[in-house]
Amino acid sequence: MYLVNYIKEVLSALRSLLIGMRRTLFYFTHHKEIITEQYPDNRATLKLADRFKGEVVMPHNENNEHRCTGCTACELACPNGTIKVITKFDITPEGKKKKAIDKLVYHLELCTMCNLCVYACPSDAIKMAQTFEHSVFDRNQLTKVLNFPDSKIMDGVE
Amino acid sequence: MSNEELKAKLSELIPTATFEEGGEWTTLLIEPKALMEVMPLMRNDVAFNMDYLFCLTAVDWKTHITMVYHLTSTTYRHNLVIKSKLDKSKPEIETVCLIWRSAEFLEREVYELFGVNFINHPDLRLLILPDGWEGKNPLLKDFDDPINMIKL
Amino acid sequence: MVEEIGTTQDGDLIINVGPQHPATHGVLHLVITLHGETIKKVEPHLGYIHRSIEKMCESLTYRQFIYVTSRMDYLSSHINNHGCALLVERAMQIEVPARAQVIRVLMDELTRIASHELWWGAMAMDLGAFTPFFHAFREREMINEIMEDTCGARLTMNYMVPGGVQEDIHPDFVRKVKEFIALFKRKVDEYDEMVTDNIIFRKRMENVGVISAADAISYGLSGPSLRGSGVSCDVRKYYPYDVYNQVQFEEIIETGGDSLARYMVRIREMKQSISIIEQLLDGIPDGDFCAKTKAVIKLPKGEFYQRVETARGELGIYVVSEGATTPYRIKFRSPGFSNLSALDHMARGSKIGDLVAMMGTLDLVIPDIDR
Amino acid sequence: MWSISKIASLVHEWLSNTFSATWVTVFEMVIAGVLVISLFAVLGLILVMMERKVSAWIQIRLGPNRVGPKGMFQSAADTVKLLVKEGMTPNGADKLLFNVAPFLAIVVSMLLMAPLAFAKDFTLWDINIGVLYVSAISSVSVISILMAGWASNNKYSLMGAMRSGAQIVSYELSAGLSIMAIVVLTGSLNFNDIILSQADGWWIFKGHLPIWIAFIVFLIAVTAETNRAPFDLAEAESELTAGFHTEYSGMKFALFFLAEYVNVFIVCAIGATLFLGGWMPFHIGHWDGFNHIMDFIPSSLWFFGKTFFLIFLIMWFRWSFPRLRIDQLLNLEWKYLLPISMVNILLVTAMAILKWHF
Repeated sequence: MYLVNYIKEVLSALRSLLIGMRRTLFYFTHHKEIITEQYPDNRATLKLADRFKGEVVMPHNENNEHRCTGCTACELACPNGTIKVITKFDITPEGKKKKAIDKLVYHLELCTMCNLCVYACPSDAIKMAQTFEHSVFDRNQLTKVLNFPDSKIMDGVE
Repeated sequence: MSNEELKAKLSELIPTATFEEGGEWTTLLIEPKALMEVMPLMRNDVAFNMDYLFCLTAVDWKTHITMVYHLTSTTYRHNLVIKSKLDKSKPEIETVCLIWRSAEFLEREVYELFGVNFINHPDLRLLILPDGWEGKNPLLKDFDDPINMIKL
Repeated sequence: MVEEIGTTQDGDLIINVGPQHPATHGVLHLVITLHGETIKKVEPHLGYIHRSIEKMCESLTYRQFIYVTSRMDYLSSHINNHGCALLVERAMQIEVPARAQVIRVLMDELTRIASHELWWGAMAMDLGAFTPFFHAFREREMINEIMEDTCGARLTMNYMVPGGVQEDIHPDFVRKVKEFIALFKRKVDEYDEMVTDNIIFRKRMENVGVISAADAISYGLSGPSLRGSGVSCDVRKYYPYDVYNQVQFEEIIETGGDSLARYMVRIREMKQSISIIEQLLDGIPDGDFCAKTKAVIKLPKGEFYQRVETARGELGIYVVSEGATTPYRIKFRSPGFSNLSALDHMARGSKIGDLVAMMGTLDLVIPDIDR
Repeated sequence: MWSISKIASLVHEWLSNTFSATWVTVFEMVIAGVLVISLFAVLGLILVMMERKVSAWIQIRLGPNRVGPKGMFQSAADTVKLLVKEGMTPNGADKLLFNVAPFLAIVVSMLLMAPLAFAKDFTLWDINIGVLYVSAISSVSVISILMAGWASNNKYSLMGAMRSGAQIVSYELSAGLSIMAIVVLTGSLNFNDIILSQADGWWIFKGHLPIWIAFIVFLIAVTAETNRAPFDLAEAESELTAGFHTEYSGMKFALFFLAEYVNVFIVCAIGATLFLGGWMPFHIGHWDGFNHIMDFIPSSLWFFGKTFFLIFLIMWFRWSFPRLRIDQLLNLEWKYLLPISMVNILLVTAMAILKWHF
């Protein structure tokens, strides 16, 4: 009886190994199952998810206008001090002083892409861009000014 | 047992028991000296059977340090919070790691982050902080991190 | 304790496993005392990735501190975020819209599958089988893409906010999840063929790292590790949150207490998660995905404790509030920390190869242990 | 038709006509040495490439595909990288043993190449005790591993070396016994005699079940002897980081690596010779017409084809199975393989005496 059990044990062990080998042979012979993405080569066809959080950008329209009012909601929402809003006072045509942004400084090196600034923005002035290749040779290049030079606030955004 | 039943049973067993109101679970306040009377009772009494210590921590209240023990029972599923106020200048309390083994690591963590000394702990050494750490215990309120990037 | 490394007087070897070691998957540092091949003692040394999240959270507002928790147990970041959001909602008595609740549970379960998927591959790799790792990543990649579509991130989502979720689900979400489920159901049998039924694997797992139910409770194990010892402890069953009380699922319990039992719990849990997703997927209610909340959240004075079932076990969030915008003290009861404390008890007397199996089935994630 | 043996005899003829007998011997030895070394290098490159491609396809990956056409020169690029890397000797290491160990490993695998029959009438050293020689020399390789492990002054290395010692010494037994099965059937220890005895069919077809059992035991045992997964306990990267070669770097590491692959080639060549007829083409009994067609395929192709098939089998094992634990490894040998092959050799002997085989 011991011998029978012994042989049974050996055979069932061999069987389990062969089942595993059959599965790996299947993948060895079926190259269609390969899922490798050849990243730098497929840059042209690479499509990132449209909500992918790559970096914070401020969209401008063709007249070089943005929607940022300088309310600093993003700066307050940010957990890492990534965003610094530097405000100035514009003189409106009616002669009134109006708060506007001078610079919206964004430290990409501190950013954790948590989306809280975009979530907090009341005027949809900033959004997440789908870029992800952020490596540069100088760390200073990671500190960005989000509003373009000489840009203005869009009409009708309060 | 519901919170009320727990409370009734507790005040029956421990006449000196005081309770803290407002929390979602029964919160029992005890003296550090009474810890070793209450804790084995909680663990071994058939009615309580608090066999699962799921959270052990401390809170620095500047004037004193409060130890907080969260207990539950895997048979009755009732929860109990036990608190004990320690002296800020010399925080000391008996260990509970002979009752619940999970306390061994949790107490080591509290020891290094708050400086609470656990009497009779079998292996009270630094767990997270690097060997030879000198200076304040990091989770105390007067600990100031010289390079805190996120403090605005 | 580098000075102690060497040989003891009995001729036992003391060796470092980690912080740089192929089996620790991170910066876990174990100092083990070996008598030949037999383990006499395992001593964890932690803190290599300690960021003091608890201290950091004391200076972050109740909206901000959620993102940090993604970095604790990075494999179940949704569930960590969910726990924080639940705590704030309960303290503030915010009513969460039904749609948000369903979305959150869907995300939780997808995260759980993705986490178990990674665990399965990494554990098989620890035991010397490399192939399962890549096969597991194929399925995990699909989940990651689903997450990327909806949350915009693959690992540290920060998708749940107090009151609901940040954005509505992506229009493709339901279709992609259905595709994933169809593929997963086909592939999960291959897992059994390659690993579970393999005789070598069975022999490596059976009666290895046995921990009795009483010891497991005493050591504060939770999640699949505790359920592998035959103790029912699923937070989703006992303290249901969001829509968990409206779905039918089985709490997986195995009574072996050994590595194989813990392994089987996780494998079967993946199938349960699939069933939860299937129940919810077709009936995602319409409506808001986030409740209206105040811009500045101030928790009332008091203490709050919220637990959620992460892929590794019970995550507890203990907040002491003084009525300010930031917590006065916050404590994360992480499942990995308690699970690790039982490792010494389990490992004594077993072979060094078994240590790998035990670490694998406890599913240690080092940032979760260190916080 | 050109065959390797023809080229060899042409070279020999030319040398004998040009130089005196002593110089002919010297030149021939030098040529043989250079050929073995270059075969080594080429084998190393091909096998590493093959392993990477096999593993990649099993693991639903593409594998190396950057250097050269379809990544063919990847292993050559790796070799260049390893050559220019610094070879460090750790503090506290036994410098002599540490530096000698990789060379010993490579010398052992070179020696093993001598009695192999690569093609018809083409053997470096046709000795009448070829099988015995191979079993004797192959056990020397454990010494290089023990040396490396001990001299590294590293506990992981030491444990890896000790494991490897226990493992190779044990598995030598069942490998030897399964080789004995063939020796019993042919009555010769000479590789060429063994191959010639398979002219009417390979032993795996002629020998019924006992030879199949011997073949399977042989495969398992040599996988263990060459420290390949699932028996790679000597390096077991999840337990011992890299086992006995933890401290090695640069070319000294590369030599261990090369020796591993060449050893795999050699044991597969021996397996192919013993069980699959070596360079002998696929012959079926007395079907002379069929056998004649088969003879048109060069004998060296047959040899390398069979050897690479066995190498693929061993690679296939590696990428399919988890690793055993040390006590299970020894259990497998002493409780399963050894008794089975002992009973098996009795069966084979009975078969040989009663002439039951074809």
